[in-house]
Amino acid sequence: MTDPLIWICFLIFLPLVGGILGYCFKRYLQIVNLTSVGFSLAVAVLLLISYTSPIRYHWEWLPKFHLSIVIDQISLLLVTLVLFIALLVQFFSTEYMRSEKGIARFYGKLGFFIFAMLGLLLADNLLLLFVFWELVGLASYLLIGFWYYKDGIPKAARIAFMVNRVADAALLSGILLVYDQAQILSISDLNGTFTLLSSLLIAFGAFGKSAQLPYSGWLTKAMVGPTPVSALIHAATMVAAGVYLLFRVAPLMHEKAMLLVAVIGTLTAFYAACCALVQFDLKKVLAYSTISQLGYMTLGIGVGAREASLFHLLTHAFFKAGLFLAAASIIHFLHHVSKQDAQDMRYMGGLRQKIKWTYWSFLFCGLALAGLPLFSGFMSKDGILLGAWAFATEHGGWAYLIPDLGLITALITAFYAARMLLLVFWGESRTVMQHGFRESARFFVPTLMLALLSIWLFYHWNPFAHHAHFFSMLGIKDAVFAGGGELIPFLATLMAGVGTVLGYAFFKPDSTYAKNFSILPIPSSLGMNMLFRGLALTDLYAYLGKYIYRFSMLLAFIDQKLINPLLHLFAIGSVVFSKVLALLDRFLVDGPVNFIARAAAFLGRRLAGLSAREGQVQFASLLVILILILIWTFFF
Amino acid sequence: MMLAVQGLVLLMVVIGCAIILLTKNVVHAAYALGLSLVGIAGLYVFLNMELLAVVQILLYAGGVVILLAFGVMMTNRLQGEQVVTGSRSPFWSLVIALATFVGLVSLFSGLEFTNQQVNIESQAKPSQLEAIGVAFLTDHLVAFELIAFVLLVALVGAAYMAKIASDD
Amino acid sequence: MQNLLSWIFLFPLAVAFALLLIPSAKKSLFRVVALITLGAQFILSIVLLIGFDSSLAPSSWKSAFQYVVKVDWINLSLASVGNFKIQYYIGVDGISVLLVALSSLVLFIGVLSSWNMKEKVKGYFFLYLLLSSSVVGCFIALDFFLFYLCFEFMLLPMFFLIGIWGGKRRSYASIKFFLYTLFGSLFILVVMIMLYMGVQEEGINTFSLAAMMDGNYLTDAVLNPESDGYFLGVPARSLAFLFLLVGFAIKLPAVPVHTWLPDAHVEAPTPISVVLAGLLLKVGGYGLFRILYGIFPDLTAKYSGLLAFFGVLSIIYGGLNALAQRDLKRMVAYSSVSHMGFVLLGLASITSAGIAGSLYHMISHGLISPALFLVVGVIYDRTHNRTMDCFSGLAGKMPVYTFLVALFFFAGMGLPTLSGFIGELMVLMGAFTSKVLAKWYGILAILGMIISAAYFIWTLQRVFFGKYFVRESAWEPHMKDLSPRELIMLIPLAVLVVLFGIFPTWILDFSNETIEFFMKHLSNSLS
Amino acid sequence: MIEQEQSVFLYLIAFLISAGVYVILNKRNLIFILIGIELIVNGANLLIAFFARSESTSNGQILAIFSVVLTVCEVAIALAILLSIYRRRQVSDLDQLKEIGND
Amino acid sequence: MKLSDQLQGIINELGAAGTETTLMLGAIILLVFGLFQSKPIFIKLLFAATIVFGIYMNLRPVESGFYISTALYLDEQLVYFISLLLLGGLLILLFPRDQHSVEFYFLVLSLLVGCSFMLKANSLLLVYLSIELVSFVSYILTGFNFRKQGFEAAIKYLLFGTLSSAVMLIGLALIYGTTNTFFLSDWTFTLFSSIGSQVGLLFLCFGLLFKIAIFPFHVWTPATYQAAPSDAVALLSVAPKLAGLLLLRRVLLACELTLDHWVTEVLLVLGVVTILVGTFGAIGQNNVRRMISFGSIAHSGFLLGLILAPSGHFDKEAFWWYSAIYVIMNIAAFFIVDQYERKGILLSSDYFQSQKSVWLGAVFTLVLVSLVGIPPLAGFTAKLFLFSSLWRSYQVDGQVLQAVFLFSAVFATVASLFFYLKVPKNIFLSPKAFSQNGFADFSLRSKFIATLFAIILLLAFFVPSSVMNLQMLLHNTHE
Repeated sequence: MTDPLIWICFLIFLPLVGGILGYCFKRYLQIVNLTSVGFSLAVAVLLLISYTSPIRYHWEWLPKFHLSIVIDQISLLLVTLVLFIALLVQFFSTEYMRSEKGIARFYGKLGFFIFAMLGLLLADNLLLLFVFWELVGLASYLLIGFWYYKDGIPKAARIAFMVNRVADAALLSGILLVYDQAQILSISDLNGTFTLLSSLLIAFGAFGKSAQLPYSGWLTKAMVGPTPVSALIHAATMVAAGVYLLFRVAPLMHEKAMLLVAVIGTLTAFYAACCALVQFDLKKVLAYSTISQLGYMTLGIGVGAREASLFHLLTHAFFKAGLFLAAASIIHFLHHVSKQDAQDMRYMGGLRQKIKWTYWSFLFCGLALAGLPLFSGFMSKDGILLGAWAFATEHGGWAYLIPDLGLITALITAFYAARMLLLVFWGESRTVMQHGFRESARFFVPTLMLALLSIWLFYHWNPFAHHAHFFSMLGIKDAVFAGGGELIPFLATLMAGVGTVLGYAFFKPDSTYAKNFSILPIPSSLGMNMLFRGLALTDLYAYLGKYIYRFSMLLAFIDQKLINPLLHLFAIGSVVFSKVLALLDRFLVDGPVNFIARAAAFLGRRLAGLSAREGQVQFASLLVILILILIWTFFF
Repeated sequence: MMLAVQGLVLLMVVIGCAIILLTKNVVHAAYALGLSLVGIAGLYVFLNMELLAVVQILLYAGGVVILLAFGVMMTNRLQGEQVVTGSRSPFWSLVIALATFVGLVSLFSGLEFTNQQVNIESQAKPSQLEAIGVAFLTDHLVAFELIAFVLLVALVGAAYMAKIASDD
Repeated sequence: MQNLLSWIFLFPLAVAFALLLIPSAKKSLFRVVALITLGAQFILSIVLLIGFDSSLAPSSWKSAFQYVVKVDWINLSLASVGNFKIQYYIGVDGISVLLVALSSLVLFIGVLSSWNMKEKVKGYFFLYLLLSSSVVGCFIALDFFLFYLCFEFMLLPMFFLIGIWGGKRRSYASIKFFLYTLFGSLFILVVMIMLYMGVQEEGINTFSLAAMMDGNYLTDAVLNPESDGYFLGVPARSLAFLFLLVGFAIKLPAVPVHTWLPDAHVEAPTPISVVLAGLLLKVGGYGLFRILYGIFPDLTAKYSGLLAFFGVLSIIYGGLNALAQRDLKRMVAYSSVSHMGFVLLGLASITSAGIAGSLYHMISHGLISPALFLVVGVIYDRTHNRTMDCFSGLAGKMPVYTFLVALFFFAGMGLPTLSGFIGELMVLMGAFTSKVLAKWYGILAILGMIISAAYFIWTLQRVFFGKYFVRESAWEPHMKDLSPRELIMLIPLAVLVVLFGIFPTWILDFSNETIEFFMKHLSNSLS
Repeated sequence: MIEQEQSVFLYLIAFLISAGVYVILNKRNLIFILIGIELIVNGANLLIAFFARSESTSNGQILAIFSVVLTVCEVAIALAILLSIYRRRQVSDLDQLKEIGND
Repeated sequence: MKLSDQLQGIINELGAAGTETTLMLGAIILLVFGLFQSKPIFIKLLFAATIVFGIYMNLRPVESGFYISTALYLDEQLVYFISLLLLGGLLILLFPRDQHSVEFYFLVLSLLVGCSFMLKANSLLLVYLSIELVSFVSYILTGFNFRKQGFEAAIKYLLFGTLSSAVMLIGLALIYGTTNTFFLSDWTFTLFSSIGSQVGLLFLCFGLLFKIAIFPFHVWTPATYQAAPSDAVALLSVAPKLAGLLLLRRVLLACELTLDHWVTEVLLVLGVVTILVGTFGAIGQNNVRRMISFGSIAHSGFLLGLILAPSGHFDKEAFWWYSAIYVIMNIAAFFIVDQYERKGILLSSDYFQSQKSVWLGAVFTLVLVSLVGIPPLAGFTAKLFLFSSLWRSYQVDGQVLQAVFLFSAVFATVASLFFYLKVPKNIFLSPKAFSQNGFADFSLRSKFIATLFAIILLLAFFVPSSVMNLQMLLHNTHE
């Protein structure tokens, strides 16, 4: 191995450099970008293949504070994944974004995102991880807000960013608490257990990026961005960052915090699956399904099946990216042929014939999502459920709810996957097509590649094998198989199968639902409506934001009307005092008399019947004499 | 006899003051002041300070009262107005004056006199004038020089002011 | 070389008086002269930085400074007070050398920003150069009297610069500024006298800050830490500490006494806002470093809770207020309040990370806030309006401008790889690892980071994104992207903000040894 | 006798001074006020004389004499000013003088 | 002792009153000269020559001690102060005058005579006499512009002053009667053990406080300063004040009062109240002269604080500094105010009319800022010395009132910014545009003189030893 720095540079900086160069030389935009990412990918693959031992590099960043980067097998694997999907997405975008004005900007931002994501994966130091964590968030913000001039988009980007920011704050607090506890932040050097507080804060930081409850609302908002971006960032890579972080720190986390992680993961998986069930917007369905799948991964880490989660991360990245790219194709197609609101499933239907390649890839990926055997999704989900089962048997009692809910979610997942598939591709088209359309190879080649990667064979020859096999195949030694018997694979298959069948029964082209689908209103019953709005989380954020804003208005009011005057009390007091003195001054030397003299004058009028005018020297003399008398009485 | 004269002189002072206190007429007040001042001069005599008494009569009773009378004439009389003045707040003035009186009396009653045992005979020194004259040129030479200058200043100032006043 | 500091300090002053000789009619000459002067000052301060030996590990404050010039200035014999000795005593250590460099940069950019000044140019540049000298003087003075002189002398030029060239309510704002600062500085004056009466150097009462920091107290001095002096029944040292705290907190400004700042900023012309935010606030922070912590190290632990409380209060209160503002400049002003809270918090932590973080934050805020005021100035120049509601979607019309605005906004909210992050991070590291502070302070301060993101991002959304719109059609022809002059001002700041965000050691290396010694100084007197 | 004489003297002095105070406070005419002040000065003079009666040196007497002389000067100046005022304003009541002040 | 020896001794010591004699003679010559020759330049020259000669006489080396039958006291410090006052008298020649009446210069010289006798007086008689002389001259000078306002102020001043001097006379009588002494030099602390003597002392102090313009004896100040001619005010605001302060200092020193004696406590409290009244009284004023006069009341309070130091800790140098700077600042301020008044600008709200005359405005600002006490102007050094001295006093004595004094002084310094800034605010920051038609710029001469004052104030800050060495300088010119 030569100097690791060179590899790191290649790995991390090349995409960024590509993005910037592309922005500067717009003529060679695509070539530069694709080449740089491709080259980077090649390096990653090379490194992965020739992997012997972790490469570690560290440098002093702040005085007496070192940052470190570790290239080990897992990070390399994920780096490869990210670069691969990124390459596909970039390729896809060459067509998809072709007519956009800001395509150079788009590629620049994308390059920046890839850079940040790679950094995040390679960072060994929690603080460095946080740095890239934030950068990834920024990139996400920038990409969501790509169409900044359109109504609503900047706002959605802001919400996504702010929700992430809140989580980041928790993460930073957690990291700094760890720093206070251990004096180091390098994950590979850390040992022992974090305190509960810091574990919780880190967990809540991770939830943010991985869109777990209560943060999950931002991911649906993020769907306003360009769809390839959604494929890369909001399906495959960035949202997995939280899971990745949890994966890295899981051995150090406090036990109770892990329990919470498991519970939150389960709940998120379940709720998001339910939400996905009632959506009309294709991207929203995918978004909720992403949330749900991330919930699975979180669950897996929580119950201790962290390798399984990582495996699910891997497989999910492929099939979900595939789904998104396919969705992008659909949207592009619809947009092209009808200029309709291109994301609403109520305008789709019957696309099977129109865009065949897309259909097939969508189908494969969808089945992987549904968790049917022979597809990657099944393998990884199986591992997680196995882990959960083992966890439940260990803890007993209520802990069984976790695998149970996981299984139910699997059913729902299959159900909505079927719904999506059927409503989009089967039956009759619900839109009038005005223009002809030919599928572009630039669209379906990447999609198809991802779809192929959802087939079991790429991971293990045995379709029922789970993550342990895959990892041991890669030579990752410490992957531990969490035993759970044969019950779980069976139940999982059953659930997925039942879900699919039920889905078909419900949403087959001639079912009542499918027939009325095009005029289906937004569900009005409270429960369904809440599901449709994703538990109204975004409204919750909005309320929160509104009240914070109101509070800030109140503070500003206080600042203007209260603090300012309070501090001006000095000024006002002295002005008042000076006015009093000025009045006194008048009594003394100039004009009207002061209180005593006025009283005297009044009495004088009464007694003498004359109009008494005010005195000046008199008053002064009076004052002197009064003071003499006062001094007199005071001292003697 | 001595006591009777003393009482008379005291009465002069008090009556003069009383008139000043009670009258509204400025001219009357000026004359009453003259009466008081002459009475005070008499008191000086009793204290064996003849020079002071003379100065008092000459300058004060003579000078000040006449000046005041002139002042009254020149200001109020010119218009043919009444030479009376209003009072402002007799009650409060009285209260404060009484307080002053009480304060001064209590102050005086607390005084310790360092020279109490001096007998009356020693007061009757004949060479008082001479002693004062010597003091003017020795102990108080500077003061003597200065008061001459002060008089000059007062003269020049008053005259100039009056001149300017009557010029326009 | 030895007189380099004096050149940096006094050259603008000399030029200022030379300016008076130029007839007022030659308007464009003044700015050229000012530019050359401050450019020279900037170059000299770069030379200063290069020549600065950052590896010098001092053993006492007396030996901690470089480029020292120590000349007797005033030597009066006052019978009862003793010899009244004031020295022209200047020098820099790792803390001040950075602030000097920052000052000369910001002042230089300030001249560029006042390039289009049209009214009363002569007076303007005269006052501006005076201000330059006194700001630099504050950072290099090692004699308390000299420091106080510069500290106070900033007021007059500033008063007029805001008052004559300011906005509508300028007279109110300038007087408020003047009064507040004078109020605070008189507290400092009292402490200065107390110290002067108690500290000796070579047997003579002295104003030397180094001697004060080294603690050369007279044995019977009220302020001698060993003698437990009382003043009006209050421990004298505590009282002096609190006086200084009030004095510098007003300048900083910390929250309950911050209200002069928004007004001063809103009314001041752009270049003056730049200098005000970039440098004058730092003088307050520097005072906390050098004087409050330098001279009263034994009390820092006792009052760290207080400092941290006001620091956190400033962070959150300032942030929330910024959120509520509609005027861009006001928002930036309140964000300054919020940021300065971090300086307080970092100092309160009494850890080397926290203290270095405070310093770093001052430097980085010294780059970011001028930039923010400059970008607000850009829009104000074009439209004479700064209300957020009047604009929307500027990104389309002015992409470069928007890019820079976004960069500085992100720097302001403490995004990693930009300099604002490092300062905040180090302060937070300090706050979290502090032995004297509860963890809540750090966590609350992190809440402040959320708030800062909220108002910056929201502003970005409202003003720069969305559909293009400006309220008055008359502005339309002016809505052009940045001119070369504006680019020359902004790009160096942007580059530095990024560089310092990535390579913090470039700055921290200068001050490492000093801060080490500072910490030793603190911990010695605390134990 | 001496005791009695002393106390009578002191009562008289107190009376003169408080009478002066009363006049100053109560009357409005400028000349009246001057008269009041004269009463106080006379009280003070009498006090000096009283103290000086038994002293071997003549310091007290000289002080009293000087004070008389100075009072005369004072009155002269006062009347000159009064005259000037009267020439211009035709008033001699203090209350009617209120030209100066803060406006 | 034989009379002839005594006279011989007096003749030998007559030089101790040389300055005053010179001034008096000069005054009389001036008066006589004025009968024949009334060209202003001659009068001015004669006036200046008298003062210069007075200074020359004054600065002959002296030994501190009592002269001329112990009527006068002299030491080096007093001599310098007398020179300072005389210099102040010389400075009023810079003021433009409309009427060059001989009497004015005669009166100014008389005032200086009175002040220098106040400084030197040792016998009660001379104390009384010199104060009265100063008072008489002040009354007359107040009315010396022969306007209604002037007479009005003069008569008020006179009535109030006469009353104060009557009170002081009672005080002198009480002291004389109870201590049986006639010279300050005979006083000891034990003499002042009786209540009568202490009250007498207080009454005597009241007479002096009237001259210094300390609350509640300050009431004459605003009216007088407002109505009197500028040059007269410039002198009246410094000379009697400093003379009164130094005399008060000597009185307190003579009777050896400690700081916790009730008389000193009363004085301290009055000092604090004066500072506050002066400062806050000024805030409400619109007329610039009244404003500055209130400011000078506050300055009286500050100076009183310097005087009331614990025994043995009187800060002579600090007092000298403050006085010297105060003289320059005040004369400069009234000079500039006079320039504005000649353009018809009396009220601070009218100062915006002069917004084009930047130069004088800037100089005025410097002078005012010096009055506030902000570096880099000499007023700051004065304040610094004041605060140092107060702190020192507090440290020595632990007297709480000293601390209160210190804080009110600091507080008043801030508050004084309020009103002193009004003028620059109106000149420079006023939004009102003023048509420049009809507003001619100030004469070069007035600008030059004002600038000179400002430069002195700046120089005195940067080279403070210059003020200290002024003493030495004056000394050396003699030899």
